[in-house]
Amino acid sequence: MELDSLYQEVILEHYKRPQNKGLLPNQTVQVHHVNTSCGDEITLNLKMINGTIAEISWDGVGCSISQASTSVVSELLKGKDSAAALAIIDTFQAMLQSKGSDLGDESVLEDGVAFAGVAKFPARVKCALLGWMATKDAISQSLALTSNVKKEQR
Amino acid sequence: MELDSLYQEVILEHYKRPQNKGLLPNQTVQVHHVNTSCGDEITLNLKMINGTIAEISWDGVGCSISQASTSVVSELLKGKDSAAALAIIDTFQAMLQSKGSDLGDESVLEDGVAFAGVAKFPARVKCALLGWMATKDAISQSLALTSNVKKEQR
Amino acid sequence: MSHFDVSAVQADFPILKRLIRGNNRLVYLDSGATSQKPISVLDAEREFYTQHNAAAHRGAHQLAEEATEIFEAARGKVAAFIGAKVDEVVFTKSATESINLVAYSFGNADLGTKFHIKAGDRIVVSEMEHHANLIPWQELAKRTGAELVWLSVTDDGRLDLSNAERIINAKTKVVALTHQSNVLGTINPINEIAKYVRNVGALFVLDACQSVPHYAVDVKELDVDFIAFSGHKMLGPTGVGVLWGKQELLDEMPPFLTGGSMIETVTMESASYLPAPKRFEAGVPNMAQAVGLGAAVDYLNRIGMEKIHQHEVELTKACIERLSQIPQLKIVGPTDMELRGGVVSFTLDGIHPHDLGQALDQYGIAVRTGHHCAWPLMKKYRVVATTRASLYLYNDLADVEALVTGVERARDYFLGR
Amino acid sequence: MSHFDVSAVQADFPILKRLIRGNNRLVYLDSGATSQKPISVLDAEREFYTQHNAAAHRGAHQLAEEATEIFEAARGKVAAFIGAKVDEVVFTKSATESINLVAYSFGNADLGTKFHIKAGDRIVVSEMEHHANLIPWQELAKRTGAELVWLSVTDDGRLDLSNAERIINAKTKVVALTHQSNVLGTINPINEIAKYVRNVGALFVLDACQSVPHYAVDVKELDVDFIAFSGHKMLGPTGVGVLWGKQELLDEMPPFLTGGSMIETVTMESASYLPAPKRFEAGVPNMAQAVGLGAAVDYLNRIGMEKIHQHEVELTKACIERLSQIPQLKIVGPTDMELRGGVVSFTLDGIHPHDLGQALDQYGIAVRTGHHCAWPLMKKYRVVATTRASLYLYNDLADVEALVTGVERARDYFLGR
Ligand SMILES: Cc1ncc(COP(=O)(O)O)c(C=O)c1O
Ligand SMILES: Cc1ncc(COP(=O)(O)O)c(C=O)c1O
Repeated sequence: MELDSLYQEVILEHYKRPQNKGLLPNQTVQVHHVNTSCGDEITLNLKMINGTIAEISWDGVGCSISQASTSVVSELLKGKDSAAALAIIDTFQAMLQSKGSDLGDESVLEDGVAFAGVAKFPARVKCALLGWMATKDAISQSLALTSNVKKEQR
Repeated sequence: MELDSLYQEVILEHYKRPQNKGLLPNQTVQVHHVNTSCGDEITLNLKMINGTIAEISWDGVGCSISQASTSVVSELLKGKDSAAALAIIDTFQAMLQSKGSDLGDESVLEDGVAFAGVAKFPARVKCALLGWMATKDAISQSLALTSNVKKEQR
Repeated sequence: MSHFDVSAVQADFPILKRLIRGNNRLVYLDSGATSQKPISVLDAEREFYTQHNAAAHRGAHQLAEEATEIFEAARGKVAAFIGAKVDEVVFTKSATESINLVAYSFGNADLGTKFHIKAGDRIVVSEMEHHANLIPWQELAKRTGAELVWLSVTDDGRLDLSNAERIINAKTKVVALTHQSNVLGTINPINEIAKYVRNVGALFVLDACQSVPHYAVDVKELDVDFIAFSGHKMLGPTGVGVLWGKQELLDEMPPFLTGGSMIETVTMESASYLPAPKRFEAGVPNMAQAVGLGAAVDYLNRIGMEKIHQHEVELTKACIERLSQIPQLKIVGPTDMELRGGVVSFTLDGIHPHDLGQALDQYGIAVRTGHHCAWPLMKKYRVVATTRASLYLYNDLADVEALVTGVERARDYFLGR
Repeated sequence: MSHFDVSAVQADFPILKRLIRGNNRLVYLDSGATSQKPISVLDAEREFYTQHNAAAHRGAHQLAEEATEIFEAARGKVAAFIGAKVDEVVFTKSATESINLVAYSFGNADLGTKFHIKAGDRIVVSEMEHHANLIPWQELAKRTGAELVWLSVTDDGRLDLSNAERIINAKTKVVALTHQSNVLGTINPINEIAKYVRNVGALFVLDACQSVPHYAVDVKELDVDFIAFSGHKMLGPTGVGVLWGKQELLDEMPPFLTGGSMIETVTMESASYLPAPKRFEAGVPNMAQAVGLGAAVDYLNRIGMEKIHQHEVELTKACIERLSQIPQLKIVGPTDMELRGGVVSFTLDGIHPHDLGQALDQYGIAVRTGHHCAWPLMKKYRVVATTRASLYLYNDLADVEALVTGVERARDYFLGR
């Protein structure tokens, strides 16, 4: 049944027990993203140490897809450096925009491949991307911060 | 042929030899009317003496229908008092808006009945009415003038 | 439930034969967003295009004459439908344009005219407005320096009129309200509110998007100055809306869109404008859509607005009763049928509306989920979003049953695992 | 004359089989006002309504998904047709709305932004503008205190660029011009004029109503900032127009119509807006009409814009040659085919265009008579009105012959008696 192809067990697991939910202090960057078509909101704290993602914590309201996918990204990118993290996000985004032709590389996306089925439901793609786009935004902002600091030091 | 039912001989006669064309001085009221959908324009001078139409003269550019019908009204209403003139104008207007069911009363409208055929061409009704509506407007204005004068005299 | 033959009505709407997500019958419960169209509306548009298409009001040839006549006949039908004079009906592209038209026209009005809005003036809306009847007024307030103030909603989904006299005060120039909430289903007591509006001499703009399609609305009985509604929510084509306004107001208001067919004279420097409705219909109009809307009005009249309303009231009653039996379900909006239309919003504990809507879709049931373009109302009720079922003449009790069963199945799917 | 099979094209347009005023074949020479529609456009609209109708961008159910996809695919087709990026294509209700959108958006712009217009600024138009590209600028000038200035036309119907550098001066913020005159047929040298516009850093708005339907227009080649055109003049439905704008401009411009589906967040006090194109598409969009326009673009592409243009050039040439043989007839506009489209205006000594048009209609020939929404141009050429024949892909030499014969018959009818 198609509903199961969308709501994979892994997704419902993350939805019921979201990882890294609850904002942690001392973030490098905080971002707030909204899904303008449904009203779902997310606040995400990113902590970078020496160019590496030390911590992603988040809070917000949303559907199972957006909550679960934020949980997944917050786990997956921990310990990755910015470049690697951005590359993974791009891979995820490509999978979701493939309309179902790209099933995702589990060695890269891990639990993220569970969202491959979302690509067949265009109205839900934004849900699955909400946390990932917030993370991407946060990483970009932290990079901008670092380069500003560097510029000031020069 | 239907074209002849529109362009009656009488109409083409008036078009070629329009009556009262060329503005005469000493008017009681001057009005300027425009057919907004085609750009035809008419200026009309009305001279009232003791509540009676002494003179209608006019100038302007327009199609055969509007020129001929202005020629007709300028002849027809000469010597009539305001009330009678307005009643005749209403009769003419009713004929034109009848979509062809009202063929007009020749004893009232005289040459004006030649325009009965115009009623079947909705886009041309405005042409046939241009001079008549200008005359109606001029009569109303002259009545307003008179009643103002009367008020002032009281 | 025998106000009219619903299955005969259903047969007029080809889309209802579609199968959804495999092999499910389409249960269309999203007419509040847009309604489906009967064949007669599509045929009217096609006949216009294949027999009479030409630029109305712009040509003297036979097709142009016919196009003009058919287009104006559609205006006549719409006017009769709402009890208006024919020249009071302005065709726009949508209710959204209709409301913006009024707001921009007011913004264009010269100082000293009754439409002019300035700093110190007040514009009143409500917390239950659709964005289309909120943001244009926010923007007008911003442009003019006027103050935007609003009536609140009560916990049970009604307009709070306890402080209406303080809100609608002497400074108030415009009151813009919805006739029926597209989220709560609440029908507002317009005649009662009109008294406050008249007391202070303000202009009253009514968003009739959710009322005109569903029950008889007569502008002579409503004591308002303008009403706005959309064709696509009342069996008509997309791309056509209506603004009704009192003739003496429309004729005095400055134009909004300017261009061809709305002018009296034009020089390089300036232009003067025709009276309404032409003044507000610049350009070659949406003729086929207006004609389609005329056919939609014919269709609604053939069934009868009173019967349609009775039918919807009974369905809605059943819908609310049956849904209320689901323990985890909460209705957002009035639960009695007093001053209430056929829109039922609800939340389900532990299941986000997006997920619920997705599951329902899987069973063939089309509902709307989200903020319904009434975001401030969501915040007021402290919900992210709701699920909304909206009913129309082609729905029946089987549709209501399908919804209830669907909600239960979805609940078990998400909460049972 | 074998660029494509014209009779096969004619067979796609059911209205061409109509008989006029009794038993005359319809000779439709009024495509400049509105074009006829091929069956494929009508079928595309019908298929949308009977299979996929739902509110695009507003639902998660299957129909809403399909409606969104089909609507956005239509945007893609239009974008490809004019060489634009997909997000640069805004669906409006008409070219008139498109131009008003730009003028109002500029009027809404904050001081200090590049769109803000103020007293002392200059807006430049031309004497050959359609009212739709003149009055919105008059009104904007009036609202902002800016000065409206114009380029003249020469006696042979060309834009007079001899003083362009003085007219388009450093104060100039906007230049709004027509690509092709709807009266004269003149095609303006846009790239040449763009140099003047770029020199002073002004924004360039092009009215492409009479060009996009008739020959290949690529926005990357035209050095302009905005183009506006209407669907109904290019085989599409009524009720849909297009505004193209450079992405970086559209994304910075303030919105025009406000309401649903164009917002980012909304509170009672204020709203923030999505990027283009959504920013400019408030409300449930004219979905079926956009889809119909997509099908029209498919149709035009199937024939090929280059071939359509060649066909029209040959017909126009024949039309001008044959008409010029009538001694009483004067062409208003260029008589050579250099930078000239398929619109032929003329006057006939001693016969008013209304009378001529009426007679032609009696013979089944549909032409436009009047000021063609270009009243200042009429005054310039000291004519009350003209008769205009406008050609399109479904016209053929027989239509041109019918026109010429018709004009001669009409002349004899009025002048012979
Ligand atoms: C050159 C030109 N500009 C603008 C328009 C206005 O187009 P519409 O009436 O479709 O908005 C027209 C057609 O009427 C036109 O020919
Ligand atoms: C109450 C209400 N007002 C305004 C609108 C806007 O209508 P449209 O999008 O057709 O312009 C809607 C529908 O979306 C509505 O439900």
